[in-house]
This record gives sequence, structure tokens and C-alpha cells, in this order.
Amino acid sequence: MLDWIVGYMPENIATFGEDIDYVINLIGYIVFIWWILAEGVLFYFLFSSRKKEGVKATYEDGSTMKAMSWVLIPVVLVLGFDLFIDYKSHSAWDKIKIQLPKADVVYRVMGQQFAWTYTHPGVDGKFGTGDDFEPDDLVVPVHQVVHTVISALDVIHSLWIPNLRFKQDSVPGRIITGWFEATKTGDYPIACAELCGTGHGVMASTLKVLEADAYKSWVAQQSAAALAQ
Amino acid sequence: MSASTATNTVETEPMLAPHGRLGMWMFLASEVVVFGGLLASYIFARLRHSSWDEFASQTMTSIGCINTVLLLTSSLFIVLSHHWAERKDIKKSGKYMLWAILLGVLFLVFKGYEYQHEFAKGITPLTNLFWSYYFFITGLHALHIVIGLVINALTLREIRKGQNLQRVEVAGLYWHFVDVVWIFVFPLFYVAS
Amino acid sequence: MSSDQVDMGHLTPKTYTIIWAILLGLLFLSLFAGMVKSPVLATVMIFGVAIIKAVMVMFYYMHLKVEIVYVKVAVLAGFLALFFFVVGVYPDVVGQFSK
Amino acid sequence: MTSHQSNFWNYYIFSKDHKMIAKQYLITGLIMALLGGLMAYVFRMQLAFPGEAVPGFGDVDSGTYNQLITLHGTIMVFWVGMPILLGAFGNFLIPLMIGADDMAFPTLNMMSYWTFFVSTLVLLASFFVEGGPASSGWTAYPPLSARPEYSGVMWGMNLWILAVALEFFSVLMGGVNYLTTTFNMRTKGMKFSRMPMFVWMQLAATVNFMFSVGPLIAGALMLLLDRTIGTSFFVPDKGGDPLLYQHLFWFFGHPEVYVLLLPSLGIVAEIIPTFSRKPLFGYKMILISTAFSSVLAFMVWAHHQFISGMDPRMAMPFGLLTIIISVPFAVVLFAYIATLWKGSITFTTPFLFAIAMIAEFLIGGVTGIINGAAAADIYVHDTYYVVSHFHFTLVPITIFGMLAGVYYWFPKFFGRMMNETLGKIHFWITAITFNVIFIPLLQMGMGGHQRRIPDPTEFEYLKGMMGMHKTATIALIILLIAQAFFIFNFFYSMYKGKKAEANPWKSTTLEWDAPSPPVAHGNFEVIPKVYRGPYEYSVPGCKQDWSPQSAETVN
Repeated sequence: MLDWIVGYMPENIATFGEDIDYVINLIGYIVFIWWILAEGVLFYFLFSSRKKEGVKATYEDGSTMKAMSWVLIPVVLVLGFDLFIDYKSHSAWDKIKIQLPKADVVYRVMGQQFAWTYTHPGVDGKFGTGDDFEPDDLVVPVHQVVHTVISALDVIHSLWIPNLRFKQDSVPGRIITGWFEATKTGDYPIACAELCGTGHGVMASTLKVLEADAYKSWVAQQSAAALAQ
Repeated sequence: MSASTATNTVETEPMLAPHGRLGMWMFLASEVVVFGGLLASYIFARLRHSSWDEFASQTMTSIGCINTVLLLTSSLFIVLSHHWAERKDIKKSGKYMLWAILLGVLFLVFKGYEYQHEFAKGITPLTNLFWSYYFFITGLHALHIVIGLVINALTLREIRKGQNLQRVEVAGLYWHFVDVVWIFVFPLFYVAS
Repeated sequence: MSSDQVDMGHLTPKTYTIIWAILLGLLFLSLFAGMVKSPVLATVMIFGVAIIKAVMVMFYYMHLKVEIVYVKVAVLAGFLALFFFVVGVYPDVVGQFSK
Repeated sequence: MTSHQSNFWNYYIFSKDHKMIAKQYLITGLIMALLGGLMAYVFRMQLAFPGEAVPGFGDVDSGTYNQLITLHGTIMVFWVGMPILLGAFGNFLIPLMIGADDMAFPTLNMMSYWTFFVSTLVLLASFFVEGGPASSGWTAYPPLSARPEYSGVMWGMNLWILAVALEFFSVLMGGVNYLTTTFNMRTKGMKFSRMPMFVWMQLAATVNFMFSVGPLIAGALMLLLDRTIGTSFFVPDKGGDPLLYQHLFWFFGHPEVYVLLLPSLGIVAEIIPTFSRKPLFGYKMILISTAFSSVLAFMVWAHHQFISGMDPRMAMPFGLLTIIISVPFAVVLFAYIATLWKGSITFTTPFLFAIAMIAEFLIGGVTGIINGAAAADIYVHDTYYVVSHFHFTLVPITIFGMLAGVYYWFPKFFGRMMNETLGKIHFWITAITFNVIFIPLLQMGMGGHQRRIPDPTEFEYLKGMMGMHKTATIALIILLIAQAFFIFNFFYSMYKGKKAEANPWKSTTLEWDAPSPPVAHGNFEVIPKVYRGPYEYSVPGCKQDWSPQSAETVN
């Protein structure tokens, strides 16, 4: 019901994607109900209290505790729902941004003016060795934890992968490690979400999720090519 | 900053404080956050880079010390000038105000000498981030000193003419604020801990 | 019209000069504090002295002590806002995360 | 009374009269609102029909697009919201509402407008400078804004920083004036507990501004040094930290949105009781929750930086405080709604705009909870969802709130009534098209549409949203055209509108005791005394359903 009003989110293919979608939908439903109530009360009051001949307005300045409770009780309910939302949101945030599960694959992602560059450590899994290579797209195996060590060369960018519900600013001078685990193979869009100059709108890239063995052979083949140079 | 001296004969609620003093205090309260934010940013940067202690030791602590003494003394003179202005003693109030202005100018002279000394040693705001903060904060403070001197000079002219004596207090407030800022700037830059 | 308010908290030129002398004393104290060996003690002493000097100038020279409550609240609000800023920014800008 | 001979210069240009200064702020603000609106037209046309030349403007390449969105944001916040809500209404109404003859510092008040005028000129000059105006967003995040070569704009950005700094000094001067006037110049009987909510809200807004602008003034100067002489306060090449600027900016940024919200809530707090003939519900409750929210406003700023590379553990305190700060505003909004209950409401244009402000702001508040919850913010941050959220809060504040104030106090400003039918046509078109613009943006944001990109068709997954872009743009064009009703009504009624009596709406606050327009210098023929609270409507036992503050006895 909410999607029709608030909008259709792209298909979620990340493990922590469910948590984020759960929090968004939870907020969506609570907030939508409160909104309907508030606007309903507002328009009902407008309609019922319009000027009628011979009917004088009542003198109610809401200074007594009883009168104020009409406002304070709903507000306490709002506070209760808010705290519940914040508790749910924090547990999701803690899982996504604070805890870092063990990495199966590590990528270095470097944001620069108007392109994302990915560095794969190669078969030996260590950076700075001969077999490192820089693929055009972020190629990752399915059902494996991928670490993205994110930084930037010049200005602030933001790695934005809608289908993974993944967004992390890349700040020059800071190295931030994000992680995700894809649950479905296929090609998904990557974009830059933070204004980074005239080319901000063309920093497109793609996330390719492959089966585990297809990924392994792709890495072997790329490392061999890198070693050849 | 001319405070209106409208002697409104109309009955009003009791005035909380003279316009000038109240307005200046509100302005200073917002200035606290300007210099506070700036010094906080400097302290954060300094905590991030332990190498800055060595740079901080290159600042001329002796000049910093003299400048602090100068500002404290000129604060004393301004408070005395305000004290005598309240008692309508034009001569004494003017004398102390003049001394306060002279000491302020002397502060700028020493500051200029210090800057010139550092430029001679090849230190400029671009050498590194410490010196950028150093020149920016002390420069902004020196600018406030210049504004303070202009205010004090205008007030001195008013004292000589014997009118608007409550402005001495307002000028004094601003000058003391600039002294308080220097009290915090001095240890941060000149006492290499 | 406005200088009829009460005498500024019984402060006379003599007391102002005494306060001035104390301030100078504190200045030299902070200089010696610079020589103290342990860096933590030195920083605490230096900034402690600076805060005392600042409070003295504000209370006695700026007559904050005898000022109306609204002004005291305004100055306190200024320092409170600063405190929120420092507490909010410190862990991020200086924390291990930002290395 | 500061006497000044009323030749052309002193009366119109260098006037120290708070009413003339208010009109100067109002006219400048409205002109800049038109400019900001036209910029929105240009970049929305580019979004709806990417690549095609925009009629009336020409080609919009990505550099120009960034410049347009930067200036749209800057102008609407600093050159429309602040001058009109704080400058125009604050200057005009605070002395009138507390029964004073003028501001505490008339000269400083005049200087505040002229600093604002110079800042407007400096901003407009930055358009024609080589390299064009600023183009790194109204937030100007370094390092993009700290080095000219990253954004390709040199002097345009420097002038932009200078203009914003000048605008801050002008509002600071105004703030000092408002506080001193309200503390010192209230007429006999106008105790603090009897001040109208409008004056309280102006004070709260001024306090929010004065204690939050400091770090940003320091930040702006550091940014200016980074750009001009090449220091690296915010550029990491020599140890600087870009996130420090974000903290300095948003420490100011969040209280800034309350600096815009509170005056608008003040305007609505005057209009709703007048047209429902009923006292404002819970005067003290609103006051306490406004004070509480003003203190909280200084503790929540980092919800703009959840995923900006800040330490993620800090999201816990800031997320919690952000969620809590929605509570005091829920109290204020519910109190305004409760004021309507069992009232006797007449639907005039100011009342319609005030109700539209409440109704739309409810959507704004409601769509904000997702941004406050850190986990959900991961998805919606920097998307059109956020753009739509802050338009659902800022547009009701600066457009509906401001228009409600203009329609309500126009008789007092210019002595003539505005035309009701034109007002109602203007209202209905504006209110409906506003929703048609921003509901699609909500949906685009949820679909993952990131913000500030000139050509959505570059991305496969955004191609499906072009239909929504077109509807939003067409709705925007209709909205802009509908403003013609207001502009005509505004200038026509100024000279040819029906003559207004002193108290056309039968309201109780003091400004309606002065003639319309008020006496040139001195406001009132006889400065009134105050005998009762500001919202004494339909007092039981009184035949007349309103008892003005200044009337000693009411039969």
C-alpha cells in the first residue's frame, strides 16, 4: 500500500538490505498512520468549527492540565513510536556500519573526479603485488562478504549502489571500510551521490555479481594478464 | 554603533539595562561562538598532529607575554576610564581612555614586529597548517583590536565633548572581550606544552 | 539618562588595580607552568589559569557579576553552544576513525 | 523620538524608521524569491527535457546546472527566507506588537538593511564574473569548494562566500536590535507573559541564529583563505580535514532551519486565533516546547553526516536527539490544530495560507523521520527523497507562511486591503501545484534517484522516472505563473485597494491599535497600555467576541 504513495524501491539483493527495507517500511507505516490522523483531525476541526450564525467560539486557552492533555497525550505516543523507531534503526545501523564481518573479497575503491576506480588484490589477495589489476566494473562473487576500502583522490564522492542499499561517502584523506554481501547474480548500477563537480552526473559504473566459480576463473584470468605486463 | 538615546517620556515596562550595554552583551555572546569555534577547530587540528608542539615552540613567547601584559593593562585603564566616566570626571576618564588606546596601538606594533620577524624566518601562512591557523587566528584577533581602537577613539572624542558617557562602558565591554579572547589565544600558541 | 544605575558592585580604582596585579601574577604563573615536566599537568595548569583570568576579567572588569540575569544567561548560552560543538565534533575529527 | 526631516532620501532610502526598513526587506526578498523561482524553472526544464535548450535561457550544461541549483538553494534560504521572515516581519511588527515607537538602535537597523543590500549586490555580481557564480551546492563542501580548479569557478565562489558573510552580519545586527527592543521597550503592562507568540518566536529565531552562526563565520573565512591564498584548512594535502567544515556548517545549518521555521510559526500563531475567534491553545506549552527545541537544535546537526565518513558510532547520540527534537514541534503543531476546535472560523486568504502551512508542514515533519533514523538514512541520504522532504518543510515555511503574513498584515503595511478573490485563486493554484511537484519527487527518491545530477537519462535505472520529472516541471510552471496573481494583487492593492481601517480583522494584538499605515514616526497616536493577554477572543460574559490588549474595559 505504501509503495503506491511513497514510491517503489529497486529490487534488494543485499543481506543487510532487508534490515534497511524493514526500517523504512516500519517508519513508513507508523508515520503514514500518524499523518492520516493529524490531517484528518485538522480538516475535521476546520469543517466542524466553521463560522455558523449565532454560534460563538468557546473560550478555551488550553492552560489547564486537562485541556493540555489533549495535546500532550498524542505527543507522548509520538515520542514512544519515535523511540521504538530509533531502537530498531540503531540495531540495523550497528549491524551495517559498525560491525564488520570477515571479508572473503577485498576491493580498494577510489573515487576521483568523475570515475570510480576499483583495485583487486589479485589471486594472492595482497595489494601492491604484481598480480593486482583494476577492473572497469565491481565484479563480486554471490553470497560472499565483500569489503570495499573507500577513499577519494580529490573531492568528496559517495559510492551509491541502490540495489545493495549501500551508500558511503568517499572522503579524501580518510579510508573508510564498508561491506556488503550480494544474494543474487546480475548487473546492477553504481552511481555517485555526493556533488563532486561538473561530471557528477556521469560517474556511472556497474556491479557485476557472478557465481563463485565464474568469479574465481575471472580473477585468475585477470591476474595472469596483469602479471604478463 | 550609535545607541539611540531616545528619552521616551512614555511609560514603559522597567528597562532591564541601558540599550547600549544590553546590545553589546548580546553581540559579544554571539562573538564568543565565533572565536570559540575557531579555537576549537585549532585545538582539534593540534590534537590530530602531534608534530605541532615543535612548531608551537617557534613562536616568540616573549612578545606574546608582553602583548598579554599590554592588553591586561589597557583593560585596566579602560575600566578606570569607565569608572570616572560614571562620575562625570571628564579629565580622568579621557586620560585613562587615551592610555588604553596607546597600549592597544603598542600591542599592534609588537604584533607587527612579531609577524615581520616570522616572515624574515621564512614562515608564512602557507608553510603548514599550524602556521595557517596561527596567522589566521592572531590576524582575526588583531583585526578586532583595530576595530576596538576605532571604537575607543570615537568614544574618547565623545568624552572630550562630555556627552554620551554611557558609551565608554559599551566600548569597554568590547575591549575586555577582545582581551578575553587574547587570554585564550596566548596559551594555545605561545606556551608550547 | 542611563548612568543612574547602582555603583558597579562597590569596585573602586584600588580594587581594579589589585585585580590587574592578580591577572599579571596568573600570567607569570602560566609561564612557569610551561616549564613543568609532565605535559598533561602543564596543559591543565595553563588552561586552568587562562580560564580563571578570563572569568576574572568578565566578572570584575565587564561587571558580569552585577549584570542582569538575561545577560548572564546569554553569555552562558554562548559557552553552552560552544560546549555542544566541541563535544559533538571531538570524537569525529580527533577520533581514531579519522586517521 | 529620533527626528529626521522627511526628504526623499531620508524617508525612502536612508530611512531609520523600522516600518520603511521592513518594506525595503520585503521588496528585496520578494524580488529575490522571483529570481530563485525562475532558476528552479530553468533547471527543472533541464531535468524534464535533458539536453534541449530551455526556452528563455538556452543550453544548460552540467556546470551551469550546478551553478543554478547552488544559487537556487542559497537565494531561497539566505535572500528570501531570512530577510522576509526575520527582516520584514520582525522589523515591522516587533515594535508595533510591544507598543514601542521604534527599534532600540534605528541607525544600526538601517545599517542592517544596507549591509543586506550590499550582500545582494555582491551575490548578483558573482553571476557576471568570469567563470560564473558558485557551483558547489548551497552547502559548499570542501575540497570541491576549497580549490578553484575542482569546480572550475574562481571569483564567483569567493564573492558568494563574501555575500553570505555580509548577509550574516546584517542578520546579526538585526538580531541585536530585536533582543534589545523586546527587553527594554515594552509598553506599560506588556509583561513577558503577555507578549504575542509572534514576538517570542522572533526572539527564539534570533537566539538560534546568534549562537549558531559563529563557527560558520570562522569556517567561511577559512574556506576563503583556502581558495585565495592556498592554505589547506579543509584540504587533506597538508593535514586539513574536509569533515571539519561539514561540522562547522551543519552546527549552523540545523539551527538555521529553525531560524526560518520559528518566525513562520509565529505568523501562523497570530492568524489562526484571529480567524477562529478563539485563544491560542496552550500559550505556555508552546513557549516551553519552543525553548526546549531551541536548546536541542544545537545538539542534532550531525544527522546530515551519518554516512559522510564520520565515525559511525556518533550516529547513535545524534540519531536519538534528532528523533527527540521532532517532539516539541509536534506539540506546537498539535496546539495550533487544537486552537481550531470549537472556534468560529472564517476562511479568508491569510487563514487559508496559514492552514496550508500547517497541513503541508505535517507532511514535511512526517517525511523527516526516515532521515532521522540512521539506518534508513543510508538509503535516502542525498536522494530526491531528501530534496522533497526539505521542500515540504521549507516551502510551507518561506512561501505559505510568508504569504499568510503578507495577506494578513498588508492593511497595516500599506493601509489598503488586498483583493480576496485574487488571493483565493492564487492560494488554490499554489497549494495544489506545490503538492503535484513534490509528491513525485518523494517517489523518485525512494526509487534511488540521487540528487544534483543534470541529466537523469545517463543512468538506466532512472530512465523510467522521466515521466515524473515532466509532471513536476509542468506543475512548477503553473505554480510560477500563478504567482502573477499575487504580484498584480500586491502592487495593485498598494494604491488602488479598498481603504483599510485600523483593525480590519478585529484582532486583539497591539499593532491593530495603530492606524493603518501606522504614524510615520511614533507608530501610535497615543502609545497604548496593556491590560490583558494577547489572545482574549470570545471571553465569556463579553458581548464583543474580541477584547483588545489595550482596552482598559471591554463591555
